[in-house]
Amino acid sequence: MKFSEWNEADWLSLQLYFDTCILPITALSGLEAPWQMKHALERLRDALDTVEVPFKGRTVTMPAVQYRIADEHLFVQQIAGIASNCKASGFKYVIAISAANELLNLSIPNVDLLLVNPDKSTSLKLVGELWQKQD
Amino acid sequence: MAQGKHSDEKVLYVGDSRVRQHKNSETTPRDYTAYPGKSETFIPNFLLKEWIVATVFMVGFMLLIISKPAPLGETPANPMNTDFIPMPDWYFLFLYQLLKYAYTADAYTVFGTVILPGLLFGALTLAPFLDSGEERRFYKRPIASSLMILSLVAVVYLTYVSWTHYQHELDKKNPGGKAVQEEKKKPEKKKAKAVALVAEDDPANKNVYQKSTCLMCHGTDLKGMPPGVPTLLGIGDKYSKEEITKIIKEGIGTMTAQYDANIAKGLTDQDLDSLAEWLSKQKSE
Amino acid sequence: MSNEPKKQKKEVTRRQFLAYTLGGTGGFLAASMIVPMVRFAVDPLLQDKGESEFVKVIALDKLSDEPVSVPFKMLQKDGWVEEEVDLTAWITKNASGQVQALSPICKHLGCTVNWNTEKKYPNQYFCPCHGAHYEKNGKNLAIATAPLDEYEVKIQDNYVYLGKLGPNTKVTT
Amino acid sequence: MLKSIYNWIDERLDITPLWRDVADHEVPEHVNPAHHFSAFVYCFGGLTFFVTVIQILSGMFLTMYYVPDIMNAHASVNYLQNEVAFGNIVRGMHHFGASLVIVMMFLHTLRVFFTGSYKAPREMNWVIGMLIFMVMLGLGFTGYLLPWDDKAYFATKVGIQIAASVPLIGDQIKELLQGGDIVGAQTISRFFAIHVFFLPGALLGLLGAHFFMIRKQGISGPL
Repeated sequence: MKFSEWNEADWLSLQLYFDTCILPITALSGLEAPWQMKHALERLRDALDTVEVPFKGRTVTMPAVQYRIADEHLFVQQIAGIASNCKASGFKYVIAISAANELLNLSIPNVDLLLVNPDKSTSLKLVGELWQKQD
Repeated sequence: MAQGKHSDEKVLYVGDSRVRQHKNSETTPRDYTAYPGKSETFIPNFLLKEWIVATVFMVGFMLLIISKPAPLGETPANPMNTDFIPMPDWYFLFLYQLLKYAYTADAYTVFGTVILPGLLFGALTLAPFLDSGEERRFYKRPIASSLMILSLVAVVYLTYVSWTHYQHELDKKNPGGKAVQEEKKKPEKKKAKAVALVAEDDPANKNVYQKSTCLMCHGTDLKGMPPGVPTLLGIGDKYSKEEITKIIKEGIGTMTAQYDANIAKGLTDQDLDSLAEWLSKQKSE
Repeated sequence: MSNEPKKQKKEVTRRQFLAYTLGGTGGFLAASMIVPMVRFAVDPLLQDKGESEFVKVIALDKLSDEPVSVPFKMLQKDGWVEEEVDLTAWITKNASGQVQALSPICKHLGCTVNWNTEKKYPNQYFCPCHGAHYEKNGKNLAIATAPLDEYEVKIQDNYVYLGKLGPNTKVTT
Repeated sequence: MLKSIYNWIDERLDITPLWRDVADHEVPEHVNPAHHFSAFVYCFGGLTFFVTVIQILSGMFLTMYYVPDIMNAHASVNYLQNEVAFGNIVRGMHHFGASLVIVMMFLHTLRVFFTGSYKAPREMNWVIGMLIFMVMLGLGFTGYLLPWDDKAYFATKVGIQIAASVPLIGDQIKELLQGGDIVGAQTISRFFAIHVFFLPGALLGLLGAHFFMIRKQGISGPL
């Protein structure tokens, strides 16, 4: 479910079922032309759909991290910080999803699974494995 | 007296005493025999003549409706649309035009909106009391008739001026007017038949196209963003493999050369060749 | 001798003739007004219903006893409100040729169930989110409180057509 | 069959005099186009009524599909005109009928004026006629907004601005017509109510009076 679909009462009663948080990363540099930004967001939405739809009952999608600071190391630290806060707030797993190919082989601490431009079958397999491994 | 139920005589009602029995009150029409000539009963004779006129009208009316569809704007009202020329319906044009003259605008608008129209409609409504003479023939009632003719001419003139001014403004806004609008509308009408993505799980698509720079503009599903960025679906109908390779190398129209950008991204010549091959297969079956 | 039949012919009086023509013109006027309006009003009855509700999805011979996941687009048209929805269905055809199309939406919290992906529950639908699992006909076995929903099925010249989504009909809880 | 039913009712309610009185009254020769064709001008009143009947009928049927709110108004008109069978015919009847009823009424007014038929004893009938004229213009004005496309919106905006320029009560009129401070959701539902209930109600009342007086006072004599 998306963060915007929750109210306090539902969250208190169903929180234990929703133990996975999805952190979308648009990773825009700001150099792109407006229509390219629109296009990047559309590709991010397609990537998110591969996880959000099949796992609607266990994942909560957070607002996206839109821009990427140039320094990669700092950027990774920023994402790791957000991920650890998500875990502190009650989520067991954090899945980061992006459509920017530059993040392909990044490893980010506190993020259990990083998916870049995933298609349906890979998402299904990887998320399934993630949950089975630690269930 | 009450009638037996089954007597076939018509039921006669007791007159209601409160209703004054008026024998021939003066308002009943004088028998038209007072006007010599051939009067005829209303139904069926005269009504038939009226309905014949109505039939002629009806045929014309239906022809008009069948030939001209009722106009409807393309989109719902857009209050922000500032360059739309507002025009009231045709029968209010004379009132609208009246406001555009020196002594009926700004300081004097009250003349244009209240006093003059008020006079016009007021006089018209009170006509029988203003022109209360016996005489009915219009040429024998010069004041009333001339006033009416004058206001008729004025109304027609105002409507005409307003309409031509509107047409003039329309032409100024988009020269060529109707003809241009028709052209603009025509191409969109025949929407391209939706062409399906061919060989979606072909390896060339998986590991070449998804990583190439083409993705940035033409999108993961090759739909692109018409009209600026063309769709690649059905591109095989337009270009052969060689032409596609040439376009990747040299670009076309607003698209710049993509060859070196893709090489920089780690794609090899062989990848680009298989990509061109795959794109040339994108045909609308 | 030849004028005998003429006399019997009923004479149409002038009044009758006028009455008939009056009826005729009146009829024409009324008809040309009312007919388009009545046709306009009864249009929902006469609108070709068929195609809007059922969607051709898959060939009958492609189905087997093993459930197949079939994606399809359903155009939901309600007057001028149109919505094209991307859906999928798990379709099985049992031995006697009966076709059942189940919705993959788990009845617990809405995840998408998959067929036979869990070693512990072979030949069953399994929901990756919280472990709910269902039998082949959609009967709920754990976590979920209701069986999987089912699409109306119509077979026409050996193609499967799917219609409205509704509660499961095959499961008798 | 019909005759026997009619007789059955007639015996009980004696309805024959009602329509017999209308049916049998003599129509003078000077209004009869068969005698001298210049008398066709006397048909405008009847034609106006005929087009009014068309307007009322087509209007009623249009309300089966039309939705008077700003989100759906244009979509519903677009739907009924293009998707529903004969939709464009019925809307065409209403749209062109509106203009034609104004034209016919105008010609009828001119005929009555130039033949001096408003002279005593028919003054009241003329005044009622003018009220009908204004009601018709009101119907035209409120009806024009309902399709809620650009043309309709801006025409109404202009119309209301003109109404607002009336001194003293101008702003109240504008507020009353708009149902708020802009031409928006309130305006369209208010105009719909005026167009479909209030003005037609007034129109039927006035037409009733108009016909009653014509029947009572008869057509004015020849010139």
